[in-house]
Amino acid sequence: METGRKTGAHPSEHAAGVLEQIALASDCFLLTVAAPNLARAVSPGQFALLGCGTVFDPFLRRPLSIHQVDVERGEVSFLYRAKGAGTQWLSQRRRGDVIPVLGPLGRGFRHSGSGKKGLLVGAGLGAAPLLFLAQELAGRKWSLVILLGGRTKAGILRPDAFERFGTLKTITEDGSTPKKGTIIDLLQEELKKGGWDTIYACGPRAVLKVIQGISCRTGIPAQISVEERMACGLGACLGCVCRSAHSSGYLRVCKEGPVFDAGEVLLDG
Amino acid sequence: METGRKTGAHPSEHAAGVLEQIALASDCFLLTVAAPNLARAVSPGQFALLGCGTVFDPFLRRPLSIHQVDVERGEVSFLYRAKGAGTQWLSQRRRGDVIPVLGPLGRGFRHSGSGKKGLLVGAGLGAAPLLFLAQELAGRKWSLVILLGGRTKAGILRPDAFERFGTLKTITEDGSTPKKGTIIDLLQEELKKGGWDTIYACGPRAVLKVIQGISCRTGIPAQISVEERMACGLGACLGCVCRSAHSSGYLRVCKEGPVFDAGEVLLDG
Amino acid sequence: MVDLTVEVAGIKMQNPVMVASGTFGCGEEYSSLFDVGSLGALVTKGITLKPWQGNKPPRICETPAGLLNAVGLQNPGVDAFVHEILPGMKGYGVPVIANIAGFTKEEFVEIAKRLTGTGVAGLELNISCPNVKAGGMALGTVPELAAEVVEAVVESTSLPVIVKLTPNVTDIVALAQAVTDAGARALSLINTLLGMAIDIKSRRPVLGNVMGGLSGPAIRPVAVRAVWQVSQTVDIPVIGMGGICRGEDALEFILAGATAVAIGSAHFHDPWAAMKIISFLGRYCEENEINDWRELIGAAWKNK
Amino acid sequence: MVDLTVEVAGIKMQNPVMVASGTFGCGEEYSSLFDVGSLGALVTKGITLKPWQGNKPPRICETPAGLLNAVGLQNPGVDAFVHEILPGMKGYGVPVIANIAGFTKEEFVEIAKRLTGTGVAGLELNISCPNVKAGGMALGTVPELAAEVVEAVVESTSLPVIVKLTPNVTDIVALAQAVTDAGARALSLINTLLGMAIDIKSRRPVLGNVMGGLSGPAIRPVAVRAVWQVSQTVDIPVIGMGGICRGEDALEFILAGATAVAIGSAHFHDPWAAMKIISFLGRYCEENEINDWRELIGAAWKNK
Ligand SMILES: Cc1cc2nc3c(=O)[nH]c(=O)nc-3n(C[C@H](O)[C@H](O)[C@H](O)COP(=O)(O)OP(=O)(O)OC[C@H]3O[C@@H](n4cnc5c(N)ncnc54)[C@H](O)[C@@H]3O)c2cc1C
Ligand SMILES: Cc1cc2nc3c(=O)[nH]c(=O)nc-3n(C[C@H](O)[C@H](O)[C@H](O)COP(=O)(O)OP(=O)(O)OC[C@H]3O[C@@H](n4cnc5c(N)ncnc54)[C@H](O)[C@@H]3O)c2cc1C
Ligand SMILES: Cc1cc2nc3c(=O)[nH]c(=O)nc-3n(C[C@H](O)[C@H](O)[C@H](O)COP(=O)(O)O)c2cc1C
Ligand SMILES: Cc1cc2nc3c(=O)[nH]c(=O)nc-3n(C[C@H](O)[C@H](O)[C@H](O)COP(=O)(O)O)c2cc1C
Ligand code: FES
Ligand code: FES
Repeated sequence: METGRKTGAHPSEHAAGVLEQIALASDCFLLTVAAPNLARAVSPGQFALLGCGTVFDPFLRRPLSIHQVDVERGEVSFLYRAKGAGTQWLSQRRRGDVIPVLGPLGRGFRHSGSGKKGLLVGAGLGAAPLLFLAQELAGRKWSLVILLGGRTKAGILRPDAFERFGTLKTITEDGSTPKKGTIIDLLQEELKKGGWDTIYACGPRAVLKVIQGISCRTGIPAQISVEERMACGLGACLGCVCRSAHSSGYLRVCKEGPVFDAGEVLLDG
Repeated sequence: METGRKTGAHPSEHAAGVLEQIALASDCFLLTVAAPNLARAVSPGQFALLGCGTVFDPFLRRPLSIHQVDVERGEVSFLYRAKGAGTQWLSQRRRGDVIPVLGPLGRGFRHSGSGKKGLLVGAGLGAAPLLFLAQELAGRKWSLVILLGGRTKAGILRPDAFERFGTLKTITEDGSTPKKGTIIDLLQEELKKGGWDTIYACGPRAVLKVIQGISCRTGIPAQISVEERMACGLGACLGCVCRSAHSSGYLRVCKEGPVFDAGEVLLDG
Repeated sequence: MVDLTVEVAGIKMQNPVMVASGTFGCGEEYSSLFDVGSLGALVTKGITLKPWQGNKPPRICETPAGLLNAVGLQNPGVDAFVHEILPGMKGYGVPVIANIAGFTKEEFVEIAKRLTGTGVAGLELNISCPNVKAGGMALGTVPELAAEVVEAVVESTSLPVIVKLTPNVTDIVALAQAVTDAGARALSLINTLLGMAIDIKSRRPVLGNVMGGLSGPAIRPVAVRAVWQVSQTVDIPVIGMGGICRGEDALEFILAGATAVAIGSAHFHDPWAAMKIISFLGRYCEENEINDWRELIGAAWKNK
Repeated sequence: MVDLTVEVAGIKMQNPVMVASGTFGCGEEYSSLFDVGSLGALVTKGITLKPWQGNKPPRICETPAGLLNAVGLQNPGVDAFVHEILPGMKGYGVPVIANIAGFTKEEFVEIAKRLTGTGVAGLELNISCPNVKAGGMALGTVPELAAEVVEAVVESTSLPVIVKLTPNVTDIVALAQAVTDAGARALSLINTLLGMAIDIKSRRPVLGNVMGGLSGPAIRPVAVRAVWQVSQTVDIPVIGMGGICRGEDALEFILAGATAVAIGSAHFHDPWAAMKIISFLGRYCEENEINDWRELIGAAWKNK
């Protein structure tokens, strides 16, 4: 039996009150909002669209993965980088401010059974959707190895939180962690050990492409969380597509994704 | 000798830190910012352009009259109504936020000599530029009667502050002050007493037009502060014009105004 | 409750608030958010004769107070539309208007024929999509060519024909006049403005298709102008669209001369935009004691 | 210091950042804010043969990420310009380009003649102002008419002639081609988009002139598209403008094919916009180790 999407988890609008905005290193923020209905409805790998700005610029909502959920306290957290105008606006929200949040959206990570062996691969901000997944899989007695990579040590996000759910291994490009190299180096090393049931990955396209290749060659099923520019987030505008590997057409990242089986999509446009 | 504009008071940009934002009744706010250079440079009747919003919507800066100045503390206050998107954004600024303020701009109120008798007429938000003027004239030993009108008592703005500089008389359309009627009723009554040297007025166009008529008929000089939609605020774009009474052309409200002699402009467009 | 009904091209609507083609999917996507059946009418994504893949991504690029899109008519083709999509859309109980796009006159006619008798309430001819290179644009910019297409479609179907015009022309009034004379029963104004954006990092166009269509509040003044100009010239109703986000915006279009409005990009900013606009119009009429809201249509040029 | 010099229509500029006609007064208005002499070039408000009052107010209306203006060529006429305004403008030591607007071909020629030999560095022919009803628009929308005017002006003056085009046309490339063939030395793209707004309180148009020109960031995608299309077609330089507010925007236009840029409405949002853009371009070249910034011109279509 495959799980991962709660039945009847229809998207809706949440006037989410900001509870906490923590500045992590390298322009990254951990934003926690009160959104009890969203907390209850959402599954790992799904995302939400956050309304940013006061009038019509920025105009589009920003898609952010659900990073962490506390159903009992009714809290949802996002882990994000303040990059452009929308996320910068977001990073300036303070306790008490209200953010319009549309969610849950999209198809999250799939997993079945319990007690399996999972490899979670997060490159940079790719860590964002993996914590919620780690929590859920750990709850189902999966044994997890979590690989996080960044350019610098500050780019390894939320290591303490991840360590609660599995074995954390990190690598940095500048060698500010014991291991120096790319996340792919770390992944190759780990794969050699064998015995993996599924790889779950999120990060830049280049990383996801390598993982597609690895999954294909090794036969280890992989799921990847893909990003594309979005307008509606609901599957209505056909704006966020990604080429399908099985047909000549396109798949909607906001509806058929953002989490795809590695073999489902072509990432070259 | 005519005074009223400090020499060399060139406009410049002030990154003005919000000190206080007080909500008065009926959507009106009293905003005080730290802007020592502006405080030093500005004269009554001049205005500033306040940048509102985070990105490009709202796009234009909002013109607001200088309401009050404390040169020693380096503080400037604005009295304004939160109406549309720009002023609403403004009303949400809190202590510590920074607002870009361009000023001083325009030609303020003119006055000469001392110990004269002045009649200040403020309809609604028209009170905004008059407090700074009252302070200055009172400092020159003018004896002032200040007329403030509003729809309701809550619309009579800052009565206590005005009372420090002259005799305050108020009127409301709904009779929530002892006197019921329009500011024009009050003005007519006061004019009967005679002996006025100058009328200074600010308020809706309809009120200013009546005052133009009164000034013309009675021969009492009047100065009116005029509003028009602005873009540059510097006299460069020719966007904010008002028909000249003396030529067939137009005058710029931001440069030749906003304070005009009552006979200088035609207010019918 | 205030009466907001209206008839456009013979299509009766419970209120004048429609959705704009291509922004509302099949309705289903929004049906978990609100009652899609409370809209004035649904308008489909552009339908072509054959299935069409659309353009390569990225297809979306945010711009100041708007967005560029280069979706490019991705759709399953008219037959799949009729069998797989239309039944669901009709289920909401409000008129479904089919937005159709042919690459030639003959294709327009063929699509129109296949939609006749299927239960769609009307056709909206998209002779103006900036994201299709194969002639779509030229068709919509030359009055004579546009009129030819409209005439051919009108002759081939019993359905009312609405024509959607592009603003990317020197003289939209001439175009409007030509297609009206050719038998259009209503006009939709406006489609997107042709635009593009370049990514300064990659130093290449952002959109996979290079150019795209600009929509959203940014273009509202251009759309209001088009509605104002055209509604004073033709005597068929105009459906106004282009950047309508709030009730006030919808009213602006109505005052400019629109008999109905369509909400497009606003859905991306606030998925409830159309619902809020419907409430606004009702409330506005009540508060201003307007008995027949249709008095407001074109009031800005009728009452001087 | 990075070398940002450039030559447009034979006019040497210390950097490619000009101001857009009508938004910068005589320069004097901004001279207390910053050193106007550090701009690439000054461009005047539109100059007519006779003094011109302009349109009745309101002349300005804010729109999402932009504004409508209907100033309508208020200016003291060419003779007063030459005697009263030009001397001050020349004082900043940077080229002064005169934006000129005739209501007929003959007027354009006459204005050009009166400006020849006065020290202006070039003429920018505004054949595209949407706020003038007396023919200005038609001139700028028909390639043959536009070419005729340009040819006549080119013959009557030794000054380099820059032609400013309107985006309110079906085919801006055809227009660009026609005026280039007629002798234009550079093109300015784009003038404002024709738009309007209605005040829902008064139920009347906001602008005294009813319609106006839309400018600001809202129109940037349309302007980038025009520069991209035209710069690939003609072999004279293009001056890009339309919503440029930040260094990144200026760079986007340069990558699209602009040899210089003009800053207009941005001044209303941030009076220091042009200064910040000049610094940005210098810094960008340094950081990216670009020796000759002109390599960036059209890079988005040159390097694929
Ligand atoms: C399903 C999904 C989940 C995501 N989860 C996260 C997350 O948890 N944490 C995080 O930091 N980032 C995440 N992203 C990326 C995030 O959406 C972008 O970084 C963000 O939208 C950029 O907005 P901005 O205002 O900073 O940038 P701007 O440059 O102002 O954005 C301009 C436009 O481009 C879009 N855009 C820019 N970059 C991206 C991108 N990488 N993906 C999609 N749209 C983009 C914006 O949404 C906006 O419409 C996710 C993206 C998707 C599609
Ligand atoms: C010289 C001058 C001094 C002013 N002083 C004050 C003051 O001290 N207190 C105060 O409350 N108001 C004052 N006003 C009016 C104030 O500028 C407007 O109320 C304000 O700009 C409205 O902005 P908004 O964001 O609320 O409205 P929006 O409706 O969002 O404004 C849209 C556009 O219209 C312009 N606009 C709207 N109303 C006016 C108006 N009455 N005058 C000029 N532009 C307008 C805005 O500036 C903006 O560009 C003054 C106006 C001028 C010209
Ligand atoms: C993502 C997207 C897809 C669109 N697809 C179509 C289409 O298929 N057919 C069509 O006629 N118009 C299409 N349009 C244009 C809209 O229907 C509408 O005319 C335009 O967006 C202006 O309205 P707006 O500013 O409210 O979005 C599309 C617009 C967007 C944003
Ligand atoms: C207030 C105002 C006045 C203008 N006057 C003129 C003019 O006299 N002549 C002209 O060719 N363009 C004029 N323009 C157009 C600008 O020069 C420029 O082409 C246009 O505004 C687009 O650039 P922007 O978005 O940076 O403002 C004017 C624009 C504005 C906003
Ligand atoms: S964002 Fe609209 S379909 Fe995905
Ligand atoms: S606002 Fe530009 S001239 Fe007054």
